[in-house]
Amino acid sequence: MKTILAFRESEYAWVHEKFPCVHPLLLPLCNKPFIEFLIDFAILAGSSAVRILCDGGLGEVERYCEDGSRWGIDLSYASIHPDDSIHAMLGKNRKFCGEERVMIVSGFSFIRYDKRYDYKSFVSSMPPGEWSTCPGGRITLTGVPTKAVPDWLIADLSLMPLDSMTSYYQASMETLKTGESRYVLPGYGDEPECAFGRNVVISKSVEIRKPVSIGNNVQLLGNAIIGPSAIIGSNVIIDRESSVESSIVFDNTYIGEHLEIIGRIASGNRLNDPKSGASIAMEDPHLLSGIKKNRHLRSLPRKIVHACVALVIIAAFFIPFIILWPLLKLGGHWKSSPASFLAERTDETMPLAKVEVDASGAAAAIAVALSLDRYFRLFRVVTGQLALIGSTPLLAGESRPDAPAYVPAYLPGVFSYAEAEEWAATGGDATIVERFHLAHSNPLTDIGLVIKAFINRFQEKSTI
Amino acid sequence: MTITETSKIGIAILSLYGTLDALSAPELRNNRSIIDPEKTVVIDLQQVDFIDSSGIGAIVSASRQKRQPSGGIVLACMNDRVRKVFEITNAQKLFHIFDDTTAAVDFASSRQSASA
Amino acid sequence: MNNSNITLTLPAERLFARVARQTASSVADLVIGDDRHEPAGRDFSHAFELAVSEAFTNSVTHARESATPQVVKLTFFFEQRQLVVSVHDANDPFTIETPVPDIESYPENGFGLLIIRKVMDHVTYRREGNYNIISMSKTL
Amino acid sequence: MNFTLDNIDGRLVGTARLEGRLDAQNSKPFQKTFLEWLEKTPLLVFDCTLLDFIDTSGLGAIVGCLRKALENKGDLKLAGLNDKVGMVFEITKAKRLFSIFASQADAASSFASELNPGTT
Repeated sequence: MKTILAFRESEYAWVHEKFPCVHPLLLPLCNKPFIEFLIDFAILAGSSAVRILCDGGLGEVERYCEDGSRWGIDLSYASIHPDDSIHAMLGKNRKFCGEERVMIVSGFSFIRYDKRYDYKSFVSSMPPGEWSTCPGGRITLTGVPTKAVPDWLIADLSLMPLDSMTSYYQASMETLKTGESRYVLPGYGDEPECAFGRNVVISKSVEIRKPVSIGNNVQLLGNAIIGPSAIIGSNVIIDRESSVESSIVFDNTYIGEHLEIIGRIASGNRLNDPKSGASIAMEDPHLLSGIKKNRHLRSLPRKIVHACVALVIIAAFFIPFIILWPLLKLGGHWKSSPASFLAERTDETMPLAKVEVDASGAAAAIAVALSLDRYFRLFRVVTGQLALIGSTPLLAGESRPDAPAYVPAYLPGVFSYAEAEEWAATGGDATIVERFHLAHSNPLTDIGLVIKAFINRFQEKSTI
Repeated sequence: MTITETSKIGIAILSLYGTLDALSAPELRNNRSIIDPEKTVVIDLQQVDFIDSSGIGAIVSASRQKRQPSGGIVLACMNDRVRKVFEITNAQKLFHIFDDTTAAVDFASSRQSASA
Repeated sequence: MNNSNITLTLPAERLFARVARQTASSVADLVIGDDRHEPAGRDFSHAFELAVSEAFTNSVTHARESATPQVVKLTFFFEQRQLVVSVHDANDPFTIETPVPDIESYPENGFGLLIIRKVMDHVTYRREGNYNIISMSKTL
Repeated sequence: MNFTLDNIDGRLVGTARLEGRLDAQNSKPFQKTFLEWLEKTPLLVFDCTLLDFIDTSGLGAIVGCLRKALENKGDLKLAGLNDKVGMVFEITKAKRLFSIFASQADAASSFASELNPGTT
């Protein structure tokens, strides 16, 4: 059997409008893109090949689904016209359909199925024609049945239109509640109604109330309350004292402190009310924001500001450096070893010496307090390879859970934003501070943060 | 590139072989069946191993030559490479695209008789 | 082919687009290695070939009439999983920020730079002296 | 911003119509203007029908206004929040601090109904 999944741009225009960052067919439903539910269903129904038809672009869908080998089927793509009937679609894909029975799922609608039923036998015994319909969607079969319908054969199935944010919200919540038993959902853990992705950092005081679904690289900070009925995507930060209940949070979203998200869909800096359809773009980074590479990060003015400040520091610390460095080097307290770090473009690496100053003795203590161990790196700011302040440079090849492959923002710096905050020394907390500043800082705040980092390092080291 | 032209129930079928680029595009542009505004043409792209923007441009302009731009040129048997370039340029929106030449000819002939 | 440069100087004529393209495709295949049999490898190679074809054709189309024959120079290099090609010509300066053509009006031209921008990861244009240099890269 | 005083059943209620945006740019001067209104009466209504946008500074300013009204033994009520502004109030928990009404008239008359009949 073969399956055709057919869509028209007009059916999912609302998704483009409300969630412009995601291709409508990849709209997340619970913790999986919408199209995957349909592919799963096609497979349960016994398809060996699936073709996705659309009158709009399918490039992103193709990049995500590729040739279907992930599911063990042949997946192909073709284009149709907005006014093509099912008959016309079959004509355009005559070779694909061949002599086999074809199931056509058309319309932007969600199939409520249950993986425990034997859809394969069902499909092969169904007469041709419409199987199930809903406003804007239908499942049709062509060809003749190959089996007689046994008396006992039943299969639970219904279609639900995804024609608005409201229906999308309902479908997501329904999938979250009935998900694991009915659908094929990714997620780890033995706990029912609780699906977690990789690398989820949960602070101690976080409260999680089932059912919840949480994606990869999610950070939940102190006293956050998640759920009941929270669907959280990947690369999400929920800041302190905030709660997310009966809500959907899309990938790459930052939810600020002390917020209460109840019955909402948050996508980047956009907050949506699925009931009224209202949608507001927050301009205020303290509320919601999209986590992505801050455009200022790579901007020339920022690089210039960083380079100038670096030059000032280089000049100011030249004398202590020129005195202390040879002294420490001779005494064997200054150890420098070559290493390779991930560059700003994370597919590149850069050589950068690792300096360790053995802080015994007054000279070494002063050197560390003045951050002289970072002195050489300042020159890299002038050449534009490093930021003055940014992320802690990551060693190339080091597998860290917060490695930039997972994180959309990474900017190696001489100082790290984490060092500018007292509370976030290492680990998950440091990452969150870095991510926050990488998303929100600008050249001017950077100068302030560099000074803070300096003072913090100074206080820390001079008290040892 | 070589163009093999056959005809079935009054529909011209142009089968293209090889590369459709800036060098070979004029050959398609100047083809008699392409220039004829009344003629419905099916272009079979199965054997096109490379197409670039000049090739897309030639097919789009062929369509503009026709009395009915949206139906005068019907495309058939796009391979993955060709389909990707159509997808990038969004030109697939302008055409009816079939995965089988016979089906494309059936469609073209129904179009032609409807407009005649 | 780490750290080695391949430079190709071709007459600015349409005929040579194929040489440019085949070189691009061979270089890409070399870099991909065994993955060229995988769909992702084939896509990489095709994208690279397409971009080089478009850039070369663009240079040829805008080549100036002059007594001395014009040339287009291509330089390929591979570094840190990134395949880079720069296309060098002596034409008038231009901008790569062209608008996306409106498909509904059946445009014949203007797809070239759109294709380049879509299939490559990074595209930069710079003017050095009397030369245009488009540099394009794609990460494996 | 326009400010009007109405006498509702013997109580002087001031209504300010907020317009456009209330954000970091204008929240300071707004708080100053508010003090002038507060001198006239501590019973105030912000009619937000024409308020399009509010951010954390704006929200902070309105909460500040409420605090001052309460200190003066009055109250500040909000009316006519559109969906967008309403959502900002909701997610920040600020909604709980205020009495919110659908219209300015409802808000203003609520001051009158709060009167204890025995004291006047």
